[in-house]
Amino acid sequence: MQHSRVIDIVKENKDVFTLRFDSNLDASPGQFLMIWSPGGKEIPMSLSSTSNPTTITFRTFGETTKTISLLKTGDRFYYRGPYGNSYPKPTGKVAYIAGGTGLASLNAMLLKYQGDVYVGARTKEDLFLLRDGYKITTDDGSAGNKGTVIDLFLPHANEYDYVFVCGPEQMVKNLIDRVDKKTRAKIYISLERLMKCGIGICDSCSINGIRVCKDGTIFSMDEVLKMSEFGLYKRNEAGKIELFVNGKR
Amino acid sequence: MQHSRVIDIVKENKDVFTLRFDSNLDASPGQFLMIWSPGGKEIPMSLSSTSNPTTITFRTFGETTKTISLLKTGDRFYYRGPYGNSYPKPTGKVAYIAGGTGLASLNAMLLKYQGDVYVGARTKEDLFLLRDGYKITTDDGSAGNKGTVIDLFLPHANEYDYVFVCGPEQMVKNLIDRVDKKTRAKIYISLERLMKCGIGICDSCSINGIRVCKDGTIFSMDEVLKMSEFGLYKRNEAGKIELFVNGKR
Amino acid sequence: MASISTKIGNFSLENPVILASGILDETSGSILRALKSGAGAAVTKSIGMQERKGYPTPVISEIKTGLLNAVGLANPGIDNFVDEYKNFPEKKRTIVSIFGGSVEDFVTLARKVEGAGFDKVELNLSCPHVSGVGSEVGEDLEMVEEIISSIKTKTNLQVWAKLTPNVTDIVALAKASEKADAYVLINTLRAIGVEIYSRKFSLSNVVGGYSGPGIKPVALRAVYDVYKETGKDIVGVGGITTWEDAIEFFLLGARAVQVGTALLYEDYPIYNKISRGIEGYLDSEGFSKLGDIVGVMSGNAALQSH
Amino acid sequence: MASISTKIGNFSLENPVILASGILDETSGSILRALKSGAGAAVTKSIGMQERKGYPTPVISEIKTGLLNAVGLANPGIDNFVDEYKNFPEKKRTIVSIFGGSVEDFVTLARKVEGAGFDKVELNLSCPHVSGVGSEVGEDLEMVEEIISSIKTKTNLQVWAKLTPNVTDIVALAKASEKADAYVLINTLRAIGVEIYSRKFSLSNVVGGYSGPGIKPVALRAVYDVYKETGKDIVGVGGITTWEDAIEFFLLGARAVQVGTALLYEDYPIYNKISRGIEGYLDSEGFSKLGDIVGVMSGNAALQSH
Ligand SMILES: Cc1cc2nc3c(=O)[nH]c(=O)nc-3n(C[C@H](O)[C@H](O)[C@H](O)COP(=O)(O)OP(=O)(O)OC[C@H]3O[C@@H](n4cnc5c(N)ncnc54)[C@H](O)[C@@H]3O)c2cc1C
Ligand SMILES: Cc1cc2nc3c(=O)[nH]c(=O)nc-3n(C[C@H](O)[C@H](O)[C@H](O)COP(=O)(O)OP(=O)(O)OC[C@H]3O[C@@H](n4cnc5c(N)ncnc54)[C@H](O)[C@@H]3O)c2cc1C
Ligand SMILES: Cc1cc2nc3c(=O)[nH]c(=O)nc-3n(C[C@H](O)[C@H](O)[C@H](O)COP(=O)(O)O)c2cc1C
Ligand SMILES: Cc1cc2nc3c(=O)[nH]c(=O)nc-3n(C[C@H](O)[C@H](O)[C@H](O)COP(=O)(O)O)c2cc1C
Ligand code: FES
Ligand code: FES
Repeated sequence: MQHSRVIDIVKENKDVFTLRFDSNLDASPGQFLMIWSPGGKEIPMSLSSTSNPTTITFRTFGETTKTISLLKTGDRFYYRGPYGNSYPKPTGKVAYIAGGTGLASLNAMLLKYQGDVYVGARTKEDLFLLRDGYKITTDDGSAGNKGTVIDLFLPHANEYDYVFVCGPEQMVKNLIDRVDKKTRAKIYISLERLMKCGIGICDSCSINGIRVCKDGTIFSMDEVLKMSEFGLYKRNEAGKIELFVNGKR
Repeated sequence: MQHSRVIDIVKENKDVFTLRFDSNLDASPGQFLMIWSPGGKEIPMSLSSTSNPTTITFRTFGETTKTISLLKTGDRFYYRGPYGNSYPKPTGKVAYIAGGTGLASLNAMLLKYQGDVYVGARTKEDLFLLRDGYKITTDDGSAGNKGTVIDLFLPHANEYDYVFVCGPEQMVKNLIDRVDKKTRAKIYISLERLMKCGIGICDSCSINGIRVCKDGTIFSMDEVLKMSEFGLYKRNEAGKIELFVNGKR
Repeated sequence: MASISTKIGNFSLENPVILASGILDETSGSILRALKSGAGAAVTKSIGMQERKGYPTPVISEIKTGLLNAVGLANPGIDNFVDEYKNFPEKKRTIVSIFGGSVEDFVTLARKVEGAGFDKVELNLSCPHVSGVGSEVGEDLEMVEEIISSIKTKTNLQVWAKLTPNVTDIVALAKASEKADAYVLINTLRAIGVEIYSRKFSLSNVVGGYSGPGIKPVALRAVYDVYKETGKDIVGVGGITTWEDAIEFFLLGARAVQVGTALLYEDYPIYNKISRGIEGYLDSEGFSKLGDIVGVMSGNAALQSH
Repeated sequence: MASISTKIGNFSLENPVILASGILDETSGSILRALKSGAGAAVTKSIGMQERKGYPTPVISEIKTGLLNAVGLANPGIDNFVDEYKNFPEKKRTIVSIFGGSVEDFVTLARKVEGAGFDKVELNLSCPHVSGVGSEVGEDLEMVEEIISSIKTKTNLQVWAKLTPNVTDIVALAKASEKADAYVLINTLRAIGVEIYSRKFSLSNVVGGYSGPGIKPVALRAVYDVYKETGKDIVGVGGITTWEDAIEFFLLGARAVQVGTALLYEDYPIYNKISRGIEGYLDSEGFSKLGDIVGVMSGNAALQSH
């Protein structure tokens, strides 16, 4: 386990925080850390900036993210990594599609490669890390368009050379079900699954024998299309198959 | 344990052999190997040539040296090392003083740095690795001068800038007892003690807390003079002190 | 080219390199991937009676000489397992690892495994970090004996007994497991990891199992001791990361090896790498088949014939 | 600067880094050198009743994760030992390790050690590769108990009991050794090394003791288990090569550490390196003395006061 010192924590919205820490990590956009709250759990977290100072941006879900959000400047921040592959280097016209905290991971790319950013959130209060020009949708219409980010994006799919996607599995499923499979856009998707080890040996993150943590987390759309389990079911901490709400086996 | 292939074995005299083996050892003159006869013992052996093909030159004392002397071209030759320090690089006029198989270790130096060679042996038949110009003594006068190699050398001590010595402990003791301590010659001595590990952890080769295998095997005369145990007693395999025949405690 | 096929009990394998239990074998997809990548066979993660989440993270900790883990026997439970493997195409090359807290548990599990169409079980008598099962059962010689003889009487399964090295006398354990078709040696060493800056344990469960290169010398000793005393079929496991490591196990008496932690270092190509290495060794040393080197250093030739 | 002095039983040490038995301590000259190089104390090679040559070479084998050895308790015998140490100036900082095959042996050895002017013995109840002594004695709980109580009754020596990790239950061993002033945890793991080209064992004795980095996780577990159950003074040993390693042992309950195999990697400067590292850690973590961190991870604060 490594550790760095917290530089500061910025509150992005009601429950999203960005933690800057002093490290000399050699990481690329798309990679993640296993971060640790000593005495508590270890959880996966994407880097939202891979240059120094490195950052993570997270929503406080449970124990661990809450504990981490309470760290103060100078406190120790524990992690291991970086793990996973990274987004390929884009050329031409680029789009980013972010759902929920998926923007955290894409943000690290955005700091290096410009592009059109499509952001989806439940409500206005859930938005964070926004910059001018981002195309926004909310489920309730409290900011930007009302609807899903996929609806907003799809009509423009063919305008892009590279598309980078990070968000909830159902959002991604929605995209890959509907997008024209012959689109000229090269679509890369960062997947998220329950992770225990982060280093490719425990099998808890695997989809059809593909490990999200080590073979991914970033896959081309073609790779995702081959995963018959994708969008249908995931595994709980026991490795038991659990259907997504609107999934069927 | 490493191994190399035997290139050939040359019989130097009635019981001394030179084994050439194909290795890419990065060794310097004065260093030794722990050589192994599989299923048998492991024993220390100086390199008699440190360039490729590397060689060892040894007298067949017991089981292990006998077994090794029976190896054939192409057989595997097992060893670990090289271990120990090496002779310093000489300048000016150089002398070598060899007693018994001590010439093996000095031979590796002689291949790199010329000098006057003083060789002592019991009888003519014990001589080996001789070249033109070597100054020879034998105990029985059957070759060269009759007497000890130290007697032959001492009158010339002051002619040399560097003197390298390898031979039985009593020969070395004889030299350092009698040589003018103020001689301008820098005298370096390769010591030999019972060795079990060769890597400085078992303590079986130690003289006054100095490990022959790791702090040596090569010491300056000043270092040897500080070893109160030198020439007086050595240790057996149990670590028990055993006086040299004419030593006193 | 020398043959590297082998036989454990009545199970013939084309190659002797097997995926160890608990590493990349929680999902049927990963088992298939291991087999496709060149594993001769695969052992599943240990399956128990009930669904078990295992311990909270951190459940693994990488150290210089290997890996500490206390996953805590996370598993979906036998019924969910059977469900997932209904149409699984590689049942003959898959050994189902099971763990339980009683003879009845083990028998029930074994029957369900057999009912699901598998023909081999590995008994986890050795997990060092979950109470009431694993090595706590595995150290009770009478219970071990009863578990194995019950399974052998009540099913037609091949039974592999995986033993713990965390005992004074592994040979006594092996003798109690005599009715098994093969021994699997060894499971992890009981161990602890410490984080000095947070002053917390590396694993949420405090005590974990130690695997990887650092345990190989202990595993070799276990294989040697047990083979010498019993001459039975042994699957060697513990710290194998290279084909040279595998050869060491064969020379002492193992007929096959399992590889776990090394996947962390070399990933799926390791199976072929080790298999090709074994072939190369046999060829260059002048042996025509793997069996020629099994146990040659353990001086138990009479027992080697198969 | 934080204080790194410590106390084991009634023995106060200026620094807690001790030379382990069997490594560079066969000769009095080397013991002195270790102490001069910065070791807080030194343990001698284990001494028995009679002169013993030990096993033929090879007696050591370097492996990736540490060292295998089967030196075979080579030692000059107690009388030659006493003779060599007649005028030895550091008797108070030297702990004499002794081994024997019976209670009488141990008592005789202890008396001779005391007669020679030493005041501490370490009992080798744990050497894993010599029959009739070492761990064969150390696994016999009643004998261990009798050895220790006899020495404690018949001498005024401080007694350190060095235990073997090669058992099912090291806590039971510790409890049998309760009358000792301190535990030394652990001795080497029983292990084997194989040379695949010659198909011979790495050590002439076949079975040897495994030391160095690879055994640290097992040693930490032993210290943790024994400290939690007994709260007694513990000297941690096994795989310590850095000051960070030493801190791990302190946090779990060790009051001092021994360093053996690491001499192979770092030689004599290691003592100062580890001592300075411990000081640096205490300073930067805001502790004023070593005692402040001893056992803090083992939740046994009541037992920590000394
Ligand atoms: C590769 C990877 C990268 C990630 N990157 C980020 C990131 O950059 N920013 C970020 O905020 N999160 C990210 N996550 C998700 C993050 O790991 C989880 O939010 C975190 O594990 C929650 O931990 P916790 O201990 O706070 O909550 P827990 O105590 O574990 O859970 C609290 C509640 O939240 C629910 N919950 C936990 N995780 C999720 C989730 N992912 N989605 C919905 N509900 C959840 C649980 O079911 C539970 O009910 C990433 C996950 C992965 C696999
Ligand atoms: C650093 C070092 C370098 C060495 N280099 C060489 C070398 O280049 N050439 C060489 O021939 N030897 C060399 N030796 C000595 C060599 O190691 C021994 O001759 C060898 O150990 C004998 O092994 P063995 O198994 O054949 O004999 P053993 O079976 O061990 O002994 C047979 C008999 O020979 C006696 N004996 C063993 N060694 C010696 C000795 N050194 N002197 C006198 N009697 C002995 C034994 O006491 C015994 O009676 C070196 C020793 C050291 C420490
Ligand atoms: C993460 C992990 C999980 C494991 N889970 C199990 C298990 O469920 N059942 C079991 O019998 N062994 C389990 N083991 C032990 C391995 O099967 C194997 O015996 C051990 O790791 C030694 O082999 P290795 O050094 O090749 O990993 C596990 C090991 C690891 C590292
Ligand atoms: C070469 C060698 C010889 C040893 N001899 C002894 C011995 O005589 N008595 C003893 O109690 N322990 C002996 N040990 C064990 C060490 O004292 C120590 O317990 C063990 O090596 C673990 O510590 P380390 O990893 O720091 O070496 C020996 C260890 C080695 C490597
Ligand atoms: S999280 Fe363990 S394999 Fe991916
Ligand atoms: S031979 Fe072991 S210390 Fe020199």
